[in-house]
Amino acid sequence: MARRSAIVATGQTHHRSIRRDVNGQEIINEAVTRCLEDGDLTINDIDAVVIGNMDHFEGINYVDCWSVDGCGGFMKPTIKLTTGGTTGSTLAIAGHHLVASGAFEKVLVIGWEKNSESDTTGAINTAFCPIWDRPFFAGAIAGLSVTAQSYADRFGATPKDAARVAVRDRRHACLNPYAHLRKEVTIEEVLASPMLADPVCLLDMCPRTDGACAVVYAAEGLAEKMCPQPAWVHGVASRHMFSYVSDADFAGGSLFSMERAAQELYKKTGIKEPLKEIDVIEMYQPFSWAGLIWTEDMGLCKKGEGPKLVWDGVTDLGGELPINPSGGVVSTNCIGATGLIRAAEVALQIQGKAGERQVPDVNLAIATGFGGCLWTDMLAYGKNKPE
Amino acid sequence: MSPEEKSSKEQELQKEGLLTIHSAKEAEQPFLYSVGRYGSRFLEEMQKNKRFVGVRCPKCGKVYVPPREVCGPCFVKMEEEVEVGPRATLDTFTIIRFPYIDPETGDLRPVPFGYGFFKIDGSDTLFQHYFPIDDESKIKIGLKFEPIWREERTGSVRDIEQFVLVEE
Amino acid sequence: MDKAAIIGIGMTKAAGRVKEANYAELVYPAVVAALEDAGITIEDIDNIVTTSNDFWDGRTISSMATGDVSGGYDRNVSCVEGDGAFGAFYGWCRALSGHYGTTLVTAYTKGSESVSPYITNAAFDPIYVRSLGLDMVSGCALQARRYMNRYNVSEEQCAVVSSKNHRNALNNPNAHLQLDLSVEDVMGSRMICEPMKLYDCSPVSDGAVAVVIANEEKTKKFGKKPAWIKGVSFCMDNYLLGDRDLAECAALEKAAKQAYAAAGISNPRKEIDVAEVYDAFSYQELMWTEGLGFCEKGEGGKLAESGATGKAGDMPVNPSGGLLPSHPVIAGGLIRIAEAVRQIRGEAGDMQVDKDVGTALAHGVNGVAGQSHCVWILGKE
Amino acid sequence: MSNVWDSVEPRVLESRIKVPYAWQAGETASHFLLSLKNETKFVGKKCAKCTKVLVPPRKTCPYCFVETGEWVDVSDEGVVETYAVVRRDTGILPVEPPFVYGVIKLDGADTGLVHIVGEVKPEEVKEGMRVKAVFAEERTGKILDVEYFKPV
Repeated sequence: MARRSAIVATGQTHHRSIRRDVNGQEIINEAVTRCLEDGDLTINDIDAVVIGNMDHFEGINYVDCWSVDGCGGFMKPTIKLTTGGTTGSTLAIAGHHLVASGAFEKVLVIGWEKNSESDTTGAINTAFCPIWDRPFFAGAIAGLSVTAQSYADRFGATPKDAARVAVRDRRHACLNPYAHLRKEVTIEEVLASPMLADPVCLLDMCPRTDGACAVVYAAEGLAEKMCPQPAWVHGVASRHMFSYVSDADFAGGSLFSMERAAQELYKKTGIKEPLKEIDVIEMYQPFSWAGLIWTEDMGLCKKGEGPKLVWDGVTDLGGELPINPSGGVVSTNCIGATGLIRAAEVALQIQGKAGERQVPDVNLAIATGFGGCLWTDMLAYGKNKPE
Repeated sequence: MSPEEKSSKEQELQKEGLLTIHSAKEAEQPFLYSVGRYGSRFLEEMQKNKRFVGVRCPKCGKVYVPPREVCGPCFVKMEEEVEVGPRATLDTFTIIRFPYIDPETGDLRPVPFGYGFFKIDGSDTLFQHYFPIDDESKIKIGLKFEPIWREERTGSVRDIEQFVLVEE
Repeated sequence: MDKAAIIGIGMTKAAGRVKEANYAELVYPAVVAALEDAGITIEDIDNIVTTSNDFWDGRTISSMATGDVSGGYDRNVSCVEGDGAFGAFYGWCRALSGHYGTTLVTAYTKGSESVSPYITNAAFDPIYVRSLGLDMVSGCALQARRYMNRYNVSEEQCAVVSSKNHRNALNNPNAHLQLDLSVEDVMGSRMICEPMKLYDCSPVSDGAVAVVIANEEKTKKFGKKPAWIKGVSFCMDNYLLGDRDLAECAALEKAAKQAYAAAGISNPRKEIDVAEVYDAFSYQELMWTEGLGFCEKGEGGKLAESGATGKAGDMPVNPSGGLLPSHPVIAGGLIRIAEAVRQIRGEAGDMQVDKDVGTALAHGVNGVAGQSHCVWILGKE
Repeated sequence: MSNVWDSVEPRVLESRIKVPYAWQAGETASHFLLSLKNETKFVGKKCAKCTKVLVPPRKTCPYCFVETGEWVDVSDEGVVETYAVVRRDTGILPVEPPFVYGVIKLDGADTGLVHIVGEVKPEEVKEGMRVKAVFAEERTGKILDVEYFKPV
């Protein structure tokens, strides 16, 4: 019984660099409780729980089983999904499929991470092939920096162009009470911050965060009754196309998986002119440079024109197509939650509940996920029930 | 934070009623990762003959280095061995300047180091390795590099010390 | 739920150590076999669910290793972490979500690459439990003792299960251990963690499995020999062992009840013709047969002793041998599904049970001491 | 054509994952562990809804999914609910085998605590046996601040 589904409730923690007052299960519970409150629900209303994180950040095996006290999965169907950085978006896609299939009416989806509990780069390195990749790789920062280097080489984009993206997202974050880093920065400050891996500086990069996010998906027929404005799923697409870091063709820095996912998503949802038709994007953009490159890969502008799009203010709050009104990933990155926060944030935008970071009249919004071996997930949500 | 600072910080927090549970210092999970037949052949050729071998996809013609069994895009088994390199073109690179824990040792990895993706001549995939950074200004995408082999080779990617610029 | 079926299965021979293959090379033959079995090519697959576990694989984002060999390049793909039966559940949902028609589900573990107590110790709470050194074996031994004490189940009754399943495995060319074990052999094996002896415990194996799940339309198009999915349910109990009544399997009872309701089964003992259950330890098959309603609570031992769960019995359980002789951890539940499919098709060779199989049950478990259970009912019609 | 890949001696990379972890216990577990450390005392949390006393304590009741209420002191004595005798050395054990794990329900608690049962021959441990906590001399705020439980 293929049917439509929508996000009807969202909740997230106030994200911080370290939450000593709560353990893992308790930080999960905080997001779940807020989500249920948002939807005026109790745990008894929930048919199934989907949870995810990246195991080696906290060193807990069978996290679904461990999480019960916090996630509310006691005597319920509970399942875990993990795909690295894309975990959160993978979860958002799973929540939709579980409802769309007819298996469940209401599904609670949870992404979380306590990145303070390990060395983020050390743990990320374990994701990669121990024989070919792991001896050299230096985590996400390395993988992203080489992408930026390649892009800069091909199109002449500069660190200053990238810094403009960091400035945008960090300004947006000041409007989001949940964001981890809430401090405006200047282009000069970004450029003067310590070099992590050329050409990427500290303020170009996402932080590591303790946080959790939860959303509830409901089936059509029910969703309309549960909240005044459900955020309807219009389409989903995933491309997890590489198994080794060295498979990536960095030529030009383009994110091939995003090009392919965007093509599929636009085809499925009938989007022909993304810049005009999409009202807001929450992009899993883990560093500033991606805010240049991936706008191109999403087809918002031509190759090499990302910097112009950003400098023209098109992607600022108040611009034609705001990107990351929440402050995005450079302001908050609790990795297993990050992709789901993108989905929750666009749901808030569609519901008109985004407070100071609200974009006016959001009809169609995109959430993306990034992670793994340069992988992409994309989800389209809309105000109206899809055809 | 130094271990002393860390410990005094934790005593402070204990007074506030907040504990941190640490994994044992020596805690580790041992693994015996199988290299697989294709990868083993590559390591053997490096170790014995200082030679790079790859495998060519019978469908799309792409040459994979290191070799592997299946071409992902074509979903076919590959068998044709191809000798490649040893010279390589720098496809992209960075210089890692931030310290992080090497998950294999549990210790901080020394920085900075040059980290490059090399397209070995004749191959269509990239090969990661180190390069020297005594003169950073010389490093450019598209330049030719070659491997420096270790005298004592054990059958690991570390049998190559690093890739160095070919002085034309 | 709309109709869907399993239209293809593929398995590797499980072994103690497949040294010549990395993860990808282990999984690829299973995928090729499943596609061939379904009579389709990778082009007919429109989405993929891989199943893996970051700890067993020794890498976080374990799904990376087997993406290409599962046909994941440029296709919609996802990854469930946990037992393969749970991965297949998500694959089934995707096939019915309206987005896709055919899901390829893969699962594997190379137990030989890690040290299992280290891996399963990480399943225990790092704040309250982990430093005590528990692992899957000792955690399950606490459950075994509780269950055996409450219901007067004897070690001999557990040994009956182990002997039966090891001997069943002699008919299964894919099984890891091929041992002709008597009850006395099991009883005489060395004590690992009382009350469990060596042959009360499954080995940790290397193995891979793949299945193709299709919606009704695609099943009709491709499915030469579909096993229809009649009902699937899963359920999770509490986490800390001290929070649970370890002598009972409430989560399994609930999952079974829901799966039976979906499949229209009111008397499982009569209506289910064969069951493949997750017997990582011998006591578990007894507990699970009770939880699945094949007998009354506490009667699992007597059921096994009566011979009813034998290949020729009226309620055959694990004719493939189950996990006791062959346990590639994460693949365990998905192999149970694949074996149930073979029984339904009548293609189980020497493992084929004596009675006609119209309805088969398969079962997977996540976590320590059966914390989370997944129950599948498959049918010929 | 003979296949070069099949004739090769397969290699194995001996490696390890050695990422250090620092788990934040949070307010609830910290209070429990600090009570062990500073006062050699067990405390539990009582669920406001089902009134079960949870030891070890949780911020949320695992049964009712509501925030638990008051702290209650529980006894350092209790009953062995189930047990297992470890005979095989797994490399991660805190004491030499053979030894006994038990799930112990402390007097005043409604849930069991997993721990070690010591000062007893393994074959003499029985379900229902009464045991009492033996505290470590040096305590740092961890579950092994209780060395083991011994028969009363």
